[in-house]
Order: sequence, then structure tokens, then C-alpha cells
Amino acid sequence: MAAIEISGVSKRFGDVTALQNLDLTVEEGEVFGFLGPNGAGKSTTIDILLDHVRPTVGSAQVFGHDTQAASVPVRERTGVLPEGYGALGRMTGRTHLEFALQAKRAEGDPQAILDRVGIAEAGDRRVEDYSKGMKQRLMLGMALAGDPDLLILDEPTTGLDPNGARRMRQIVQAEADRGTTVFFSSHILEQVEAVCDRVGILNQGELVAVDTIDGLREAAGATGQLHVTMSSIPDGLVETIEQRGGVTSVAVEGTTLAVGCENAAKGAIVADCYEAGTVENVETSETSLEDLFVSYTGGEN
Amino acid sequence: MSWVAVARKDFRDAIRSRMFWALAIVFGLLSVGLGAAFGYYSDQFIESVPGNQLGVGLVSFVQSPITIFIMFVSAIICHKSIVGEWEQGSLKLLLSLPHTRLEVITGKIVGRSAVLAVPAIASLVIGLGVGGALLGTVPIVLSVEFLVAILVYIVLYVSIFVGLSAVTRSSSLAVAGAIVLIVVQFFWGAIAAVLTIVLDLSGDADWLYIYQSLTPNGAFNEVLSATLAATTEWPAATVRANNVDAVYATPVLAALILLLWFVVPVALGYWRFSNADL
Amino acid sequence: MNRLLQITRKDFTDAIRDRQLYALGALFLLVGLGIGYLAGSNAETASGVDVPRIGLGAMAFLGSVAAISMSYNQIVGKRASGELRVLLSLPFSRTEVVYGTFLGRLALVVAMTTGSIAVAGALAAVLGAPVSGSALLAAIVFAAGLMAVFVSLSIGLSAGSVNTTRAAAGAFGLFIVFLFRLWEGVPVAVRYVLNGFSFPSGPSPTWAMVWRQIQPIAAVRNVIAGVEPDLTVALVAYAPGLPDGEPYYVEPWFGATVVLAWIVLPVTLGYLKLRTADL
Amino acid sequence: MAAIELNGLTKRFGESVTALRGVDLRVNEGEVFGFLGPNGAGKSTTINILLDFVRPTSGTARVLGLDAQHDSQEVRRRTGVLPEGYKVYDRLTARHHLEFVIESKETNDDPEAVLERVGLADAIDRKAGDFSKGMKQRLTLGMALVGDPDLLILDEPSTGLDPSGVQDVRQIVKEEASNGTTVFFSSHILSQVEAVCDRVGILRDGELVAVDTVDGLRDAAGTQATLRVVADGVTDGAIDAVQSLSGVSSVTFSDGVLTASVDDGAKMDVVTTLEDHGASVSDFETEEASLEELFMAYTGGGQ
Repeated sequence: MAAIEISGVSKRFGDVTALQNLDLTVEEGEVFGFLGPNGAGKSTTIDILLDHVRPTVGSAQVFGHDTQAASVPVRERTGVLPEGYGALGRMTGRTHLEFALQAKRAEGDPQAILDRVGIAEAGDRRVEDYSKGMKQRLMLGMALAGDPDLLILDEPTTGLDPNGARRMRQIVQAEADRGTTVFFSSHILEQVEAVCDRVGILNQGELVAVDTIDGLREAAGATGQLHVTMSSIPDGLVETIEQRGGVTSVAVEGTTLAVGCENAAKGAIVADCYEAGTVENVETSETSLEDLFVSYTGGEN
Repeated sequence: MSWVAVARKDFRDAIRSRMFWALAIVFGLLSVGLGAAFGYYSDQFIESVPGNQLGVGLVSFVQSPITIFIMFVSAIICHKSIVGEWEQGSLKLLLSLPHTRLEVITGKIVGRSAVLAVPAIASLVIGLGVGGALLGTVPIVLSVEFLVAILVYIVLYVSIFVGLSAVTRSSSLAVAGAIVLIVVQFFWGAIAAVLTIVLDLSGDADWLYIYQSLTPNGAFNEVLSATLAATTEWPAATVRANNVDAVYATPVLAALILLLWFVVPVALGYWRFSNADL
Repeated sequence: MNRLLQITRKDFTDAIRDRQLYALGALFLLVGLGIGYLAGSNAETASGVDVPRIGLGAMAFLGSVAAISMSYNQIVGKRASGELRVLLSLPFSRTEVVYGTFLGRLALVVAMTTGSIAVAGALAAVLGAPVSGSALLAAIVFAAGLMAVFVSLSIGLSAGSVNTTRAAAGAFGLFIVFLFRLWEGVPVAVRYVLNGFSFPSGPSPTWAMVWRQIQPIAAVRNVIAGVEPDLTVALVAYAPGLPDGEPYYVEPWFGATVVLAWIVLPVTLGYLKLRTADL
Repeated sequence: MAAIELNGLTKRFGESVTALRGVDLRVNEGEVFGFLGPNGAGKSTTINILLDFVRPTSGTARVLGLDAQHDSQEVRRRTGVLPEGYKVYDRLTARHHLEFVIESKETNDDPEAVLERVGLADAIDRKAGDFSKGMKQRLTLGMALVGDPDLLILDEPSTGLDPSGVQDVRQIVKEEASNGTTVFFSSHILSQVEAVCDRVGILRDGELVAVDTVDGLRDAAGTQATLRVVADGVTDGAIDAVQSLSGVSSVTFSDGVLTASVDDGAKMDVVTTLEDHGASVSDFETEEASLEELFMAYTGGGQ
């Protein structure tokens, strides 16, 4: 059985179409990255899974439960870090967690969760006084309460510093190892790349790609980038490199050559440079997920 | 002047809300209804008007419901003016611009006063016009002074509630404060009656004069009556100070109290607001 | 534990962490002590129903204002702050959130009114004034019933409102309609319009009379008339007078039905509005 | 003159919380300065002091040569701010927002031109309440650009922005910087910071623990780049030869991939040495010490 199964879902708000005939299946146990530009419909999709909004047409199932008819059973098995959340009144961090555990009818030690998300010492302070990063950690803790079978994380690293973001990644990894399905929406592509098995890219309410990141790379026919810094760039070198097979672009930035090429061509290009002059440094980069994202969603630049 | 920008922004923001138009319509209906009602039934009402003057009757017939309405409406549109922006975070945007906090408060008071004044004055001009047309006489001088008084009244309540909004740290508290101020004024007379009995003060009108002038409405009504009586056909009998001998019991005292109601809430709000860490 | 009661308990304990609430609680206590002291200091002339009567009268006003101002923001405010998203991401249904909050607020307001009346009775009794136990109990129960009406109206308003400004305007509206008795102006206006924009003459038609008696405070008063008639005078300032004769719509059973409707319907209508709303 | 100058800046909230402990910092005119630190390190407090939203307990802050408290209004007239945790006015259009700022700053910018820059020109007459989070962020950035400010303070500018929005922000920051505007840029997204900032400062527990260029921080932290070479026919002799190269350390070889930590100048030596020893290189990659690792090193957050 699939963890999430969305079939033919469309959602209109007034005359704005947020989702257009969306079909998506997320298998149990996978970490699924959900990407898309602002306004693409990511949050609406998550809201539909949680019955915060209702689809205009179509239906969604979580672990086989219909998200509208059986919303409570869905949320009993799901841990959620929602977007645009607010603290529960004037309660402390610990009482927040106790409240979540009780709501899920689960046993669990609030202190252990506080430790896990890295706010062990703040458990008895009111959440109103928490910084944004601390609130974010607490909300992750509430999502983890009761060992859910599905974790839905909407922009989980918003407001987290790099230490917090790393801890969040580790937790997602650990949950995934435990067999939890993770549905992970984010704009920070490094994060997505680090944790996700598969990604889906949503654009203007439609799913434009679903694949592993490597699969997306191959499908986009993307090439690597090579940067060679020399003491000076000899005449004719650019032309020599352009002649080589597998080279797609050559640009000069100061005394650095930026070459777009297939991976196998890198060695020969560097050798050319070595023969032509003094090489000071060589750096490589793969097509980033950012470039892939922009190519799928038609972003400008 | 940087407060002008704040006032203009505030006014623009307000007139784009549906609430504003709903209020403007109610305002219009209320004014025209009151004006027309008095115009049609002046014969039934005129008995109770001191001096039996139609013009005075018309203005005094309109005055009381309109001022109560303004008091409620200003509470609704002003209680969140500062604390609401604070809670939501738009205050950060506002104060990132080169406004001082005093200019923010001033701009808010001017902007929200305009939001109330525009529909209020427009409706009252029509309402008094309709009433006057039905009566066959329009009390021009009295009406103009009355409209000016309504402007003053609007600014009075707007500054009280904006001041309240700048003092408090949550909009629920601002609502509670506004309700308390309104309720206390409604029961002010009843409280006086109780005090008179409990403290056995009957027969001594001096304290009652001061007491009745202590609330914003009390002070405003006394100053309004005194001003109108001095400059128009408005009957002097409506000025409370006439019934009291004490030297201090004059409309000047009421005017001073009124001035305090203008200054103190705003000053408290400004003091609290300007010393606060955002 | 039942999830509905979990919401109720959270709402209640959360309020207890609120400093503003202590100021309000102190006010209720002070009013109770004041009433008790007044009765006690006039012990010779006081009758047993004085304290319950004055207590109920004070609570009808003070309690209603407290109920409105403590409840109107309870759902829509959570919606604005994002708290509702968190609650509804946990396995709570919207039913549980709305009715749980209703019960939580009701418990809070009833605790205040009950405390105030009970303290008044206790102090008066200590000071030697006569206090009728049954009347005091009736005053407490009827004050609670009235609070249930106002909490229901306010929570319903809160659940049905899209933003906090409209809810606040609605709160002022409740206040004007019920405590300043705008309610009774409605039949006058309707008859004025029906009569071709002129004031009608003659006795009020039955529908206008019924309208006046289904005002919630009047309905509570009509129930009281059948249980503890000495207390009805407590609500005289907030409810329209009684018609001549004893038509069915002033009888206690009718009043009880109306009160029940005022308790159940507003919060339910608010819930129905929220049930299908997109957050 | 420095664009921002902090001297012994200390801020305590109440008795117990100390947000800043004697921070000294100088940001030069025209530079793009990245301001980093863990949550709660005092970044927001510092920015709030620059804007006179909060007042320091002791120490002074000068912005554009002006006292941040005393001349706050003038400071804010010459500064464009994208604050954190702001909210736009839902009922006003994008044009109204800009007109408001233009009037507040007494400048004569053209709202359309500003919105063009931030990519919102199509939405100029739409209500900001209907904007997505990213559009709101663009609008606020546009508001910060009004009046050609001498200083731009951007607090987490990429919050909520999708990758193309992030690229736009980066582009605008570069344009502003090339016009001589000083940019004070606070962010948690280190790849952003690395892409635009000339220098970075790292705040930790209210103290400034490092101020330098990203490369300077790398040198100071003594980190080396990692080089991975995919090659056939790598012999033990070849590995030994690579190991003996200067500037190369911790060489490992498995599954046809040779991994080594190398100084910048030595990378090609590794490749050529392998080829000299008869190996055929089919691919190689380099990886610099990321700013994230440096951040961890300075803030003690590594786990």
C-alpha cells in the first residue's frame, strides 16, 4: 500500500487554480522531496492531505484512508511540521509535547524528544518566548511525537541555523531508517539533495517531474562544469578546448576558464591547459539541483 | 512631514476594507433616518425641545445616537491600530522607514480620524439637509458648529483608542479596555446615583458637576452645550454649570478635562510605545 | 482521555496562565465581596433573596461582558496566529476544537460568576445577613445558563469569522444588540417599514411580542419566574418587560426551550461555517 | 568612513538574558558583508539596534557615520531594510506600498521601475494580500531599494523564496554593490552568503568569533579541498608517488577512485602523477571545504 496516493486532484480558490489534476504516489518508507516555485501549489497539496483544505475535484488517500472522510485516522498516523504554525497559547515546550503525545494517544518521554531536537534546556520555558529556530525545533519534536508512520515536513529548515538544519537532516535520516515515510517540501535544494530518495517538481499546479535526482540529471542531459585557473590564459587555448568532443561551452572569467563538458572529457581538457601554461587550481562541479529546478520550472535567468 | 505618509497609507488601507463601506452605509442610513424622522415627526418631538426651536430640535435629535455610534465605530477601527501592526509584524516595515514613533502615532490618529470623518460629515450634511428641507428651515450656523464639534469628537475618541492601542500589548486587551471605557460611561449616571445614596451626598451639586464632566462624553457635552449656547440659538438651559454656584464649576473646567482626554491617552501610549523594544 | 476534553482542558489551563485573567478574576471577587458587604452592613433590613438577586443582576452584565471579550477571539485568533493549523495537524477533528473550546471558556466564565455569587453569599452570611440557600443556588445556576448563551454566541462568532477584525466588530455588535437592547428595536423598525415608513399605532402584533421574549436574557428571566420568582427582578435592566396576561411565550417551558436553542445554535452554526472552510 | 561601526555593543534583556556581549565590528563602505551565527546568537538584536528598534545596554552603534539612536530617522532615511518577520498590508496594492515608501523617504522613484527590478511589474496593481510568500518578499525587497539607499540591511532575504527568487535577490545585491551600496546580509543559507559576500562575520553567543573573507576563514581553519579521481590502472607505486607529493595528505584508494586532501596548487600534480605512473584518468572532482563546515568549526556546532 502506498503511503500517499493523490489521484486527479484539482483545487481552485475563487478563480485561481492552485492544483491541476495532480496524480502522485509516495511509497511507504521513502523520503520524498517536494519542490516547486512559490505559488506552485505545494502547501495546498499538503493542506489537502491534512484536510485543511478540500479539493475541488479528485481525492487523496494516506495509508489507504480517505483524507476527507477519515481525516482523524490519517492524522493519528502522521506527524506534521506545518507551515505558518503558531504556538499553542501560553504553554511551555514540554506541555506542547505532552499535549501532542496525548492527542496521539501515545506513550513517550517529552524530555527525550526535547533532547532529540536540541532544545533540552528550554522545555520549561513558554513557547511564546522561543526564538524562531527554537519554535521550529519544537514543531519538529511535536511531529515526531508518537513515532508516526508518515512525516510531513513543510519547509522544515525555515529559520534554522546550519547546526539546526544539519540536526534536522540527521533526524529525517534516522526516521527513514526506522521505516517512516517522509514527505519533505523545501526551497533549500541542498537539503533536499542530501536527504531525499526521490523528488517531485510541481510547477503552476502541475507535476512536471518525478524521479531520483540522478535520474533528473540524466533526463535533463546535464553536464558538469570545470573551472581551471591559470597564471595567464595562453592564446589559442580556448579554441583548442572548443574543438574537443563533449565540450558544450567555454567561457573566460579573468584568468579562469569555465568549461561545460561531459565528465569523461575533463581529463583531456586539463591536460590541454597543463601543456599550454601554468595551472594554479582546478575545480569541478556537477549540475546543481538548482539548475535542474530552474530548467524544469522555467525560472528566469 | 512624514506622518502625512503614514496617515495617507492608513486611510487608503481602511477605505479598501469592506468593513469601511459597511460602516459608511450604516452611517448614511442612520443620519438620513434620524434627519428624516425628526423632519416628519417634529410636532411630536418639539415639546421636549427646550425653547421649542425646530433647528435646535433637529440637531439635538441627531446628536445623541450619532455620537454613540461614533464611539463604538472608533473603538472598532482603532483598537488594533498600533497593537495589531505590532502583533502581525507590519510595524517593523513601518519603522524601517524614516518615521519617528511620534509620527507613527500622529499619522495613525490623523488617518483613522479621516476614515471616520469622511463618511460621518458626508452623512450628516445629507441627514441635516433632509431634516432641514422637511422642516422648511436649515439652522446653518448651528449645523456648521455641530459638524465641527463632531469632528472634534471623532478626533477625541480616535486619539483615546489609538493611545490605548499603543499602551497595550495584545489586541484582546485593547478590546477589553475599549469595552470598559464605553460601559463605564453608560453606567456613569447610575454609579452617581448609588454614590449619592451610599455617601449621602444629595443636595450637593458641586461634586456632581465635576463628576459628570470627568468622562470624555460628559466633558464633551458640557463644552459643546456651552459653546453652542454662547454662539447660537441653542438654549442655555442645557449647560450644566448654570445650575451650580461653585466658582470652579464652569465649562472651562470641563474644557480642561476634555483637553486631558485628548492628551493623556496619547501621551501614555507614546511614552509606552517609544520606550519599548520591538 | 477524550480528545474533546483534552481541548477543553488545554483551553482552561491556558487561560490560567494568563495574567490578564487574574485581574478579571480579582474584579469578580471584588464585586462579590462588595455585594456581600453591602448586604451584611444592612443586615437588619435585608431579606434572604437580596444577595442572590443583586449577584445575578451584577453577573448578567459583568459576566456577559467577560464572556464576550474572553471568547470572541478564541477560534479566529488561533486561525490568525497559526495555532489552529497545529491543532488540526494533530488528530483533532474540527468538532472537537470548536466544542472543546466552547466548554473550556464556559468553565472559565462560570467559575468566575459562581465564585463571585458564592463569595457574596458567604460574606453576607458571616456578617449576619439572611441568605436563602436555594435562591443563591438558583442565582448561580441561572447565571451559568446565561453565560452559556454568551459564550456560545461568541465562540460561534469566532468560529464563523474570517478575520479577527470582523470578530471584534461582531463582539461589539453582540454587546450592543443584547446588553444595550438593540434587539427590541428590531420589531419597531420592521413595523415602521411595514407601515409605509410611518410609526404604527395600536398594540404590538404577536410576532413582535414573541420576538421580544426570545431575547436570551428575557428567556432566562421567564425560566426563573417559574423556579425562583423573587430573582426575576435582577434582570429587569437587560430584558424587555412582560406582556399582559400569561401567553405561552412567557411560560417557563418556552423560555427553557429558547435558552437551550441560544446555547446550542450559535456555536453549532459557527462550527458548520468552520467545518468546510479552507484554513 | 565606515558604513557600520559597532563599539563594545552590549544588550541585556531583563536580568538574565544577554544577547550581545561587547561586539566590535566595522563594515566598510561599499562592501557586501555576510552576518552569520546560530539561532539566538544575537544577529537580529544587532540589526534591531542599527534601526533603533531596541536600545543597547551599553556601547555605541554608528551607521553611515551617524549615531544609530540619536540620528535614527536620518539613518533610516538613507537605509533600505528587508526586516525579518514583517508583514505587508494585505489590502494595499504593490504600487501603494511603494508610493508609501517613496513618500516616507521623500524621494521621486518610479514605482513601476522599482517593481520591474524585483520582477513584480505585472502585479503592480494587485493587492499584496493575494501575493505568495515569495512575491511578498520581492515587494519588500523593492521597498528596501527605494531612494537608492547607501546601506541595505537584508535580514534572511531568501526566506520563503524559491530558487529563481533566490537568484534574483543575489543579482540585485550584486547590482547594488557595484553601485557602491553597502550591503549587510544576514542569512542561514550559507551557499547564498558565499555567493554574494565579500566578507563574513560569525556571531556566537553574543560575541563576534570571526571576521574575514570566506577564503581567509578557510585558510585560518586550515582546511584543504578534497580531490576525487576516477582512474584505471592505478598501481601501488602510483599511490605512493601521490602520497609523497607536497601539499597532499590522507590519500585513499578504493573501487577505482583515489581520494586525497590537497592544497589548491597541488591538485593537478596528483592527476599528472597518476598519469605518469600509467593510470588512465576518466573523471575527477574537487570539493572545497564548505562554508557550512567552517561555520560548524567556528560555532562549535559540529556533532
